[in-house]
Amino acid sequence: MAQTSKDIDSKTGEIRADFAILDRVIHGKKLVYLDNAATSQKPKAVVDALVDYYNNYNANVHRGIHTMSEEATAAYEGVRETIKGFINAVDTCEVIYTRGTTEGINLVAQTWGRINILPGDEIVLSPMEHHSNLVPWQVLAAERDARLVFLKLDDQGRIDMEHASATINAKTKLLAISHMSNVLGTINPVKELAQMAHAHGAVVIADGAQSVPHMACDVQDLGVDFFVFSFHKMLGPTGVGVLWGKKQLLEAMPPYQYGGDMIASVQREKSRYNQLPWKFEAGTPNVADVIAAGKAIEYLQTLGMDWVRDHEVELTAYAMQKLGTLKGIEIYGPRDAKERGGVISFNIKGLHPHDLGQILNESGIAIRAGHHCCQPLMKDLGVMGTARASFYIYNTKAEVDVLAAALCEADKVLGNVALR
Amino acid sequence: MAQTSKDIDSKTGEIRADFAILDRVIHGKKLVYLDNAATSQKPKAVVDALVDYYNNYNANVHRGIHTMSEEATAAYEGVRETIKGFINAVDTCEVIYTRGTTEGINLVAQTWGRINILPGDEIVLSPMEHHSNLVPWQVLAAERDARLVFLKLDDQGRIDMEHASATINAKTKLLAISHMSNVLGTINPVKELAQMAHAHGAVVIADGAQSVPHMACDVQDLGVDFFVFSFHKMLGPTGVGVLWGKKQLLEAMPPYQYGGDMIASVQREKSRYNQLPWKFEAGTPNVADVIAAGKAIEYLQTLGMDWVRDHEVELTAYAMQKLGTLKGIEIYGPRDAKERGGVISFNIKGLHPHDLGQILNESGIAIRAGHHCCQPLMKDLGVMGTARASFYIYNTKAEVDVLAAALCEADKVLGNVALR
Amino acid sequence: MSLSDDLYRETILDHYHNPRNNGTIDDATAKIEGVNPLCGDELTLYLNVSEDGKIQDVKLQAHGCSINMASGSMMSEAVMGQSVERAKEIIETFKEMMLNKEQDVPLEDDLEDLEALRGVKKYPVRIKCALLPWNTLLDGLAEACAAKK
Amino acid sequence: MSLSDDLYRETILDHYHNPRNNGTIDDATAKIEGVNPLCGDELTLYLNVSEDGKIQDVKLQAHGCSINMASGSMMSEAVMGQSVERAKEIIETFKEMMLNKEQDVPLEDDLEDLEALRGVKKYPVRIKCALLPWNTLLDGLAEACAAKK
Ligand SMILES: Cc1ncc(COP(=O)(O)O)c(C=O)c1O
Ligand SMILES: Cc1ncc(COP(=O)(O)O)c(C=O)c1O
Repeated sequence: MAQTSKDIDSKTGEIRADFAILDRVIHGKKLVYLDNAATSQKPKAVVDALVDYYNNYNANVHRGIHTMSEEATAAYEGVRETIKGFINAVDTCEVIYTRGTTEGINLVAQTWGRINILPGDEIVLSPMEHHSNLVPWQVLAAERDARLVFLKLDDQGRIDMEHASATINAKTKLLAISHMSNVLGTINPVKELAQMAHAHGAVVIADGAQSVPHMACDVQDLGVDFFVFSFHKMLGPTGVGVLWGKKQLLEAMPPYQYGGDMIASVQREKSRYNQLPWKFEAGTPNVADVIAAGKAIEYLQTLGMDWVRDHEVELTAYAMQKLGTLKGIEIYGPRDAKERGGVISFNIKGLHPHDLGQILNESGIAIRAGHHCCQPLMKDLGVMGTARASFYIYNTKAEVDVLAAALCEADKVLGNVALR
Repeated sequence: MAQTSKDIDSKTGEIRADFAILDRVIHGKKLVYLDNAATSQKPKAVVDALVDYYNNYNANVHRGIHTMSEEATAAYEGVRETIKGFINAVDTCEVIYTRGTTEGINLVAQTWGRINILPGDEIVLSPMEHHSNLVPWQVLAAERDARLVFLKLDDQGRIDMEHASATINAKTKLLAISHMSNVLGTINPVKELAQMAHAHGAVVIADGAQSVPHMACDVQDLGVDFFVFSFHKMLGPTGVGVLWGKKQLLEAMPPYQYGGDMIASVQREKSRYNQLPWKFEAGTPNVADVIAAGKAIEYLQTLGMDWVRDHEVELTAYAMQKLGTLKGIEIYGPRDAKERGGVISFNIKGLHPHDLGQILNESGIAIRAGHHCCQPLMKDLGVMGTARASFYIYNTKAEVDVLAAALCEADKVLGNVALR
Repeated sequence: MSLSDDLYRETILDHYHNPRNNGTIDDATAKIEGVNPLCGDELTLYLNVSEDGKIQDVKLQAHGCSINMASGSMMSEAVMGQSVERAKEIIETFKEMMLNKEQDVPLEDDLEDLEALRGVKKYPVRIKCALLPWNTLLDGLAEACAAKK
Repeated sequence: MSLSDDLYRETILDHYHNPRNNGTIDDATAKIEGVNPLCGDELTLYLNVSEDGKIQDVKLQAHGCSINMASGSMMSEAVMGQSVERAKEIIETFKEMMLNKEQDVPLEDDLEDLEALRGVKKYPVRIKCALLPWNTLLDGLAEACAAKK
């Protein structure tokens, strides 16, 4: 499994050829795209799948009897098989297409949650949750008179497991936890936490928005009840994602949206609903993007998720070491690259992340600056925001070097002293 | 505004060149695509917009400070201007992006509806509503102890306005009505109905899924409060649509989904929400498809919606006349092409729509067969389903001829006597 | 192969235009409705099952396409007079014939008439039409057996 | 033009590193918080408005980027001692300078110092950073005037 850095670099070279956008020039500099935690770039195979669909067999699915509708339906439903294999689901009917992670979580909150969360119940969250895995639970808790309870982090942004085992208790009805933090990079011990929660009869939803793109994820091994992710962060198109859930739970849930395709029969006054997974997919679905998402998974499967992970661990370790030498820099999250994903959030004394982002952009480097949809975590860290560089399969050590050099430049532009 | 048939045919020839899929061959025959009410085909400009986005400026929107994120945000938000102009909205903040018509209606039902529909209230619907504009109201009515009340149709599938003016009364809280029927083709007098509803203080939602693609729609002139449509039926990509609503109503509504982008500030226990339109757009949006949808509108604007409508009226009149000569055929909906859209639903005595659809497919003709997500209407018509041919800008009279010839053939294949 | 060879063979059209065992049973042991949610095809199946588990009578009232009607008509002939057990075997065999993607499942000699429906397998959307009567029968047998106890 | 010419001019960096009127006012006529929801920048603005409608004192506590901080600092200098009416005019002028897409809006001579922020207009994302203090001031003036009544 361990490759030499040479291997990785030559493979990365091949990969880069599949991403036309990486040739883009920004302010006269070659694009260095380090905003992958926000959204990834898309390989030729994914873009081609869209063009192929629209130019050759675009049709509405399920209800059509003509050839193109059959082809579109087969391709659209076939991707469920691909996803099932990718995350090791038990059955394709557990794979629900959504717009993305956010919609998946809202679906669970508004269907499973409204029925199962009762007054006095506790919903346990980590303090590093993305707004998407926090605000829906705030609203549900307020509606159902339940309480949000937060886990604790250590000084490297890892969950304090002793505190967790006391916090997850008989009152816990739901554990909502990100598999990988989009700020700290922390990979949370979801499996252990899920065991704790299950021991008390609670249900577990894991937010896989940052983990599924970057490491092998097995829903059965993780032992969670619901799992959500977005394709746009994993080489796929915008506008499509997955809610995976245990069949038994999904079956007991009411539908989320109502309309075409999710019904079994409709009368004027009442209707019967379709079986899984269509019960949760009202209206004409995002056919083209689902089909293209299938190609994104196939691309990752060809690389192998172990390769993806190894590549990012190596890149992250290199970047942490390189950036760590800059004066006045603070890097958040676990210090060991093996405990984290390829997301590096940092601040440089006296340099506001916005200014950093702007100045790096002048060198063609795309990073993100701000609260990363994690305002409560920013508060815990005692900062207004952070700068964040995040990696993917096409990034190289050379790009990390460009980043480090540009950070020194930024310090000069802003008349700061930190790096001098 | 009136063109000769020659004009229309030469323009249609030019248009067809923009749709690569129309060269497709099915069972050795050139594709005749007559399933446009289900979904339309996409011109080169729309497909190119997707490729351009993914190959040149794919980035997450709103929160990014780097060039590509700025470009993506500008393009994504710019489409709101285009839509505002297209439907004559008052303000871009009234234009909410959705997955499609179905999601738009569910959004209104679950936010506006849950607050405003009270026990005993009446929701008035037409009997021709698509399941998407029926089932959400059934569920809401059950939840809120309200009642669904149905308008009446005459023998040409037009709303009985006298009955309507008695049915829409002080108890009416909502009128939910399709602008154009996807089965009968009927163009409903939404403006007059909205006036009746408003006279009693009711709110009006119009389903523009079939009208917006095919005729000029002006939300201010129609005088409705909410208006919904899907881009996939109007040359745009799958997975994106619009909810337009009056600002005042939208502002008073709670959000629909919670998460990133829809918040103003988040604390552990509670959050404040963003302003319109983002309040209703939680999570990473379907950026690519929104941008491509903008190109679809521009394509239609270049043709001119009056041209589109004229073309379809001419084609529909021709088809009704041609198909009308077949023995044993029954065509539903208004007899005058000027009163209807380019949707022709029919049955032929002794020939089940499924069998028809299958046999036409053998001649490369794509039509739809079934209940078209209008089961209650099927029941009113006393049929299990219908066959449906539906037209768009690229269809020709020659294609109508192919359809008519294939219908006679079908009759032979099925050993039926109706057409003999 | 043409559409007429696959789907619209003479046997099928004959059963479609003249469905066998079309009607109702007044004192049915079981009466079951089947629906195909996507196309709206409907079917009511009546069963008379004797004390010793024989299908004494089966009747159908169907509103569907040619494949759906013909399949129901042929099914009624295939199971009429059979034991519940044997009927279940026949259903199993037929479903296998329709659904097995890997290989062509052969029919026993006494089910030869069903051969005419084999061509439906090539048309994925229509398989549901062919299966509706059989799945409804399966429900009906379960109900009939439950009723006996 | 480079980034340093547009955004990070010396005047701006000077205000950023040494913000004027930084602090709080104990008995403020109005105290208003401003937030930029997308980047999380925060700002608290304190105002003392006299009976006859003069801004006697203005103080800011800001946590933001260079543009945000510099804009707030320059603003405080521009409106200090001005009448509420004149302050509103200045806000209007500044917003016009930032937001007018058609043309370059000139500044009156006495507002010359604000010229340094004109370059921000080229960076759409940063316009919000520059405007936050000004919008907050607008809210503050409304509150101060309401409090007086
Ligand atoms: C009249 C009408 N309303 C609503 C819909 C639902 O639109 P969508 O499936 O794009 O949500 C359709 C089309 O399917 C329709 O024809
Ligand atoms: C950890 C995490 N959860 C949830 C989300 C929300 O995903 P989306 O915006 O695709 O719905 C994101 C990314 O934005 C994320 O990083």
